[in-house]
Amino acid sequence: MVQKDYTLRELMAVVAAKQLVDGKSVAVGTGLPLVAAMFAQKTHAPNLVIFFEAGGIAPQLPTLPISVGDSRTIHKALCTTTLIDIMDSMRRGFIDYAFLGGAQIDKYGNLNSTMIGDNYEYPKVRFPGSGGANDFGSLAWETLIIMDRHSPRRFVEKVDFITTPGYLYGIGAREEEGLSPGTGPSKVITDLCLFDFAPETKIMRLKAIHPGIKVEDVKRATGFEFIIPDNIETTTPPTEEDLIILHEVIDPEGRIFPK
Amino acid sequence: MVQKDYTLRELMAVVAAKQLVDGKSVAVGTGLPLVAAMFAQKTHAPNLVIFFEAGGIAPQLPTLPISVGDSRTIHKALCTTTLIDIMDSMRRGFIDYAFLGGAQIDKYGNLNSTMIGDNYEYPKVRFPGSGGANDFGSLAWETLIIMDRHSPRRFVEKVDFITTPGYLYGIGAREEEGLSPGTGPSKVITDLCLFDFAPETKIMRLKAIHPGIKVEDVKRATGFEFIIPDNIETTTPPTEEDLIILHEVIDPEGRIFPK
Amino acid sequence: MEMKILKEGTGEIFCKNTPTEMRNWTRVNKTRALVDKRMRIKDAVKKFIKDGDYLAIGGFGHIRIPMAIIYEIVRQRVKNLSVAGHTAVQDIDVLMAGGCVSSVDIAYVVGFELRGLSGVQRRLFESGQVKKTEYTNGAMSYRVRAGAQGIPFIPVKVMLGTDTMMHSPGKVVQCPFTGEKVLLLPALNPDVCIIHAHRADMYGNVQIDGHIVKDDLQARASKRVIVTCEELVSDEIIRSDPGKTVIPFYMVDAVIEQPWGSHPGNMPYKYYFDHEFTEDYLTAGRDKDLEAIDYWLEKWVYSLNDYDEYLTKLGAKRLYNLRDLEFLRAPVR
Amino acid sequence: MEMKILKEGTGEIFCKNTPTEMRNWTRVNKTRALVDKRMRIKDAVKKFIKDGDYLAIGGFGHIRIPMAIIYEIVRQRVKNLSVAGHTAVQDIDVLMAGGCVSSVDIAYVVGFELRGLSGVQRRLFESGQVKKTEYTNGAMSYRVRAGAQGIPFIPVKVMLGTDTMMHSPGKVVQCPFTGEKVLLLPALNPDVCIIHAHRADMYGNVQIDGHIVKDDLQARASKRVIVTCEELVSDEIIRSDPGKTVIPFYMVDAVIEQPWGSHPGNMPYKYYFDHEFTEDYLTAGRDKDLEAIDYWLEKWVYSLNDYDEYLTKLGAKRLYNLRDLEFLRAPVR
Repeated sequence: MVQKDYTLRELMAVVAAKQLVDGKSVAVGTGLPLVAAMFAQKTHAPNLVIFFEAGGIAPQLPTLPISVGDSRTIHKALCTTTLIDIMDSMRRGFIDYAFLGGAQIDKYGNLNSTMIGDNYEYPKVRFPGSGGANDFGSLAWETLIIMDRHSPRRFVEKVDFITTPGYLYGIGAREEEGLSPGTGPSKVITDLCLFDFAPETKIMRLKAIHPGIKVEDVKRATGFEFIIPDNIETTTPPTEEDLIILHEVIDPEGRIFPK
Repeated sequence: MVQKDYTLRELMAVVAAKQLVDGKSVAVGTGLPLVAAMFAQKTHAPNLVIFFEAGGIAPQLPTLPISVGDSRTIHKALCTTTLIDIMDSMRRGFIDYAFLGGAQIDKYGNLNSTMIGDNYEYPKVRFPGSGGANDFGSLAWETLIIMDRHSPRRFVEKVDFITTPGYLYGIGAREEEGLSPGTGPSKVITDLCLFDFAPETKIMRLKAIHPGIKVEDVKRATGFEFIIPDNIETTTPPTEEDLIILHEVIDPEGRIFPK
Repeated sequence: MEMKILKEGTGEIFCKNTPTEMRNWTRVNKTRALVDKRMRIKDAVKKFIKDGDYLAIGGFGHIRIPMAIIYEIVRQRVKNLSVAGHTAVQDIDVLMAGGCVSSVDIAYVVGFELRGLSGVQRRLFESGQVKKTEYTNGAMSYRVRAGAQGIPFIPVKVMLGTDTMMHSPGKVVQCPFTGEKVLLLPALNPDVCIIHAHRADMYGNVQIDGHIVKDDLQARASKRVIVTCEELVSDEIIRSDPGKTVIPFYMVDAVIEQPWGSHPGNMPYKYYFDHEFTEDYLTAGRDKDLEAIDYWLEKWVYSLNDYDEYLTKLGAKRLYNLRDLEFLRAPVR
Repeated sequence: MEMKILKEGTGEIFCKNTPTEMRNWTRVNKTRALVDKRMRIKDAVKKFIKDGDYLAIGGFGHIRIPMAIIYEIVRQRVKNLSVAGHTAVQDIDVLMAGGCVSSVDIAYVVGFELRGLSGVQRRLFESGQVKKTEYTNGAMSYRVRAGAQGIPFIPVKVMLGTDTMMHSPGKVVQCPFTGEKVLLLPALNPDVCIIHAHRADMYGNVQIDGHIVKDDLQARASKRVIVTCEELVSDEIIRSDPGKTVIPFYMVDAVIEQPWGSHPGNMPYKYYFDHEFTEDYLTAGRDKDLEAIDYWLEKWVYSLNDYDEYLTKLGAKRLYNLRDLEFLRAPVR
C-alpha cells in the first residue's frame, strides 16, 4: 500500500532528483523535471547547473516557470543565449542529463510524442511532436524519462511513432544510425517503479519499485516484457523535510503539487 | 604629363570613389579603399553603408583606422558583430562592393596575394594569403580592384597563385566552379588607368586612362593583352575641393597622403 | 569518390527558396541605405505578407511573440501560409484559428506546454486539413542557420534513426572526412519573418533583452523582416551600445513601435503572461461547437480595427497587473 | 543516389580532433560546476598548453589579442604548436619568433595590414620550416562554427575555383537538394583557445565589448579555453546583464585578471595600439641579423618573469598615453 502522507507525484519528483549527480548539468522542461532539478539543487546537488532550451543558462529561479522560455528561466542567469547555442553545447558534450516524457514508450526507451494512430496523415491524436525532445535524446549524455499513468496503453510493444530515439532496435542501433556514442536513456521513472536498461540488450529492466507496489502490478501495467532481475530495490519515499522543500521552497503556489 | 597639383594616389582614390553608387554598401580594407569609401560618403554617396570584415557595421569613423578590426571601425557603429556574420551578410547578397588588391593580377582579374614563385612549399616571397579577400571576391556583388605600381611584374599573363577568383578561365567559369552567379570583378583602378571587363569574354578592357597617360604606356606596363575599344575615356582629376576633402576631412594626419 | 545517400525521409519541403535565389532577390529588393522604415502594422502586413508565403515567427511560441502582427494577419484574412513551427504556441494557434495556415514544418506545435493541447490545432492536423513535415527544434534552428549562412544544406547529428527523420526531407550520408553518419537537412529561407523586440530605431536596428531564442538567425535567413518593438528609440541610443544590436537595419523592412505587442504572451523584463486570457482562448478553441472560437476571433480580432483598440479593450489595469506579475510584486492599482 | 566528389584540395589537416572525440573528451575533462578558475598565467599555460597542441587565438591579430598569454607561451618555450591563422598578426608573429610554431592554417598571416610584411614569418614560411595549408578568413570561421556545432564538416560558398581551394583539404560536391556546387570543409576543434576580454567572473563567464570577431565560436569549438580579462568582476555583475555573456563558464578552464593584457595591441574602449612598440618589433624581425629579434625576445620576454614586469618596464605614462590615444584626446600627464 502506498503511504498516504505523500503523493505519487511527490515520490516521482524525489526519485527523479536522486538520479542527478552534483556538479553535473541538466536540460529541463517545465513541470516535474524542473521540480526534480530544483529539488536536487536544494538537497544533495547544490552545484547542479540548469539549462533551458530557449536560451537561459544557470538562472536564479525566483518561482516555477510556466514555459521553458519564460522570464523566470532567465532570471539573473549567467548567460542568456539562443536555442541553437544550447543545442550546440549539448552536442559538444557539456550537458549530462535531459529529462523527457511522452505519450508512449517501448522496451528500448523509444518515445512517442508525435501522434496516436497508424496513419500519419490522419492521426487519432496529434501531439506536439519533438520540440527539443529528439535533440535532447540524441545529444545529452543520459536521458531520464518520466512517465506517469503507467499503463499498457503508454508502455507498448511498438510505439506508433518514434519521435525521440531510445535504443531504437537494440544494442548498437544508436551507433549504427549515426547517433553520438555513449548516449541514450538511463532511467525511466513511473508512478509504479524505476526502470534502467540491461547493458547487454538495452531492454528496460526493473530496478526498483515504489513502496507498496508489487512486481505483478508493474507487469500488468506494462505492454511489453521487461527484464526482472533477482534483486529489486524499493524506492525511498520522500521525508518530511523533502515534502517541506517541495511545497514551501519550490512550489509555494501549488502549481505542480496542488494543496 | 600628369598634372603635378595632385598625386596619382589622390587620383586613384577619387576614381575609386566614383565607382560607388549612393545607397549601396561596401566592404572595405584599410588604406585607399577606405579613403575612397569615405570620400564617396562625403561627396556623391552620403547613404553609402560601410562594413568592416572584423565585425563593425556603419560606424561614424572619427579618424582613419590602421586595421579593419581596430577601435575606429566600431566607433558609434550601428552594430558590432562577428567576422562570420559579415561574411554571411555578404553571401545573403547585402553587400554590393568589395575593394581588393594583390601582388599580381591576370587578364581575368584573378588575384594573387599568397606567394611569388613556382614552388608552393618554398615561395620566393610569401604574402599574407587570402584573409577575407577570397570571401569578398566570391560573395560581394562587384569587386573593385585597386592596383598601384602598374607594371608587367604585377599585371601578368598567369598569376603564380589564384588566391581570389576573378573570372578564373573566362566567361561562365565562376558559375561552373560553383561561385555565386552575377558576381566578379567589375573595375580595376591602377595608377595609369581604369579597366573594366568585356562582357563577352570577361577579359580586361581599357575603359579610361588618367590625364597625361597614353595607351602605349598602359600596354608597356601590362604583361597580357587587354581589350582596347574605340572609345577610351579620360579620368577626371580631383578638383581643388576634392583635395581639401581628402586632406583635411579624411586624412588630416597625412597617413595615406603624406603632406 | 562519392558520398552515398544511405537513407532518406519523405517529408515535403514547404519553403522552396534557395540560397542563390535569395541572394539575387536581396540584391534587387532590399535597400541598404538608412531610410525611415516606420509604418502602420496594417500597411506592413499588406505590403510584405502575401497569400502562400512561408512565415517564421520570433520568440518562443508564447514568449516575446509578435501578437499585434499575428492579429493583423488574421484580420486581413491572409491565406495558405506555411509556418515554421519552431516552438509555435499561441502565435500559430491564432493564425490557424483564423484559417491562415495550410502547411507547417513541425518541431513543436499543438501544445501549450503546461497548459495542455490546443483544440484548434488538433482539429486541423488530425483531419489532414493542414499539411505537415517533421523536424526538431534543433533541426529547425540548424536549417535557419544554413539559410542565414547562404548554404543549401547543413549536416546535423539529431533526428537520426527515428520516424521524425523519416517524415522529414533529410538524407543520411557519411562524412567524407571522418566517415561518421550525419543527416543532411535543406536550408530554410522564409519569405517573411515577424519579430517583437524590446527596442529598435526607425532604420530597423533591433535590440532584444534576454534570450534571443532564434530571432537572430530567422531575421538573417528571411526575405522580409517586420519588427514591432516596445520602444522606438533614436539611432544614437543604438550607437551607444551597438553590441546589443541583434538584427542590423539592412535586414529589416518595417518597424512599428507597439508597446504591449506580445500580449497575452510574456515579454521578459516587461510583462508576464496573461494567463486568464490564454485559458479563455484555449477553452474557446477546445469547444466542440466551432462557433466558440469564431466568437472569440470576432470579439478580439475582427471587430477591432487595430491593436490600439485591442489594448483599450483589455484596459490599463489589466495590462499593468501583468507588469507587476513580471516583477513578482503585488499590484497597487 | 550519391554525391560525387568532383574536385578536392591537397592541403593537410593539422588539427585531428573530431566532433565525436571532442564530446567524449568534454564529458570527462570539463567541469560543469561553478568553481573558482582563477590562476596565474604561468600556471594556466603550464597546465593547459602542451607541445604539439593546435592553438586558436582570440581577437583580430593585433586587436584584443591575449598578448600576456602569448608571451608566457614563448617564455615557457612550448614547441610544435599548430596555429589557426584566422587573421593572425602580432600574436602569431611573436609565437613564431619564439620558435613555438610548426604549422599554420593560413587565412591571413605574414602581414601587419598597413604596417607591411613580417620578416620573421617570411623567413619561416619561405624556407619551408613551418608547414601551411590555405583557407580564407570566412572559411576558418565556418570551420570553427562546424566545430562548435559538433558536426564533422560544413558546406561553404567560398574558395571555389581557386588555388586557395587546391591547397586546402576541401572537397567540391553537388548539393543533393538543389544541385548547386558547394565546397565541404572539415570542422575545426582546436586543443586550446586563448582569449583576452573586457571582463569575466571567476567562474569563467566572459563578456566582450564591441565586435566579437570570432571568439564566441572559437571558445565553443575548443577543448581548453584560457581567458585573460581587463577586469575580474563578481558574478552579480555578470548576472545583471547576462545577454552580454559571450562565453559561458563551462567552456572556460582558467581566468586571469590582466589589465593592459593586449599590449601592444588595440583593446577597444580601453587603449589604442602602441604603434612605436610594434614598429620597433617589426624592425627587429626584419633585420637580416637574427640576433636582432633574439635580442628583442630576451629584452621583452625571456628576461622578464611575468607580464607585471613587462608592464612595469613599459611604464605607466606610456600605457596611459595609449588610453588617451584610444579616446582621441591629448595626454595630460
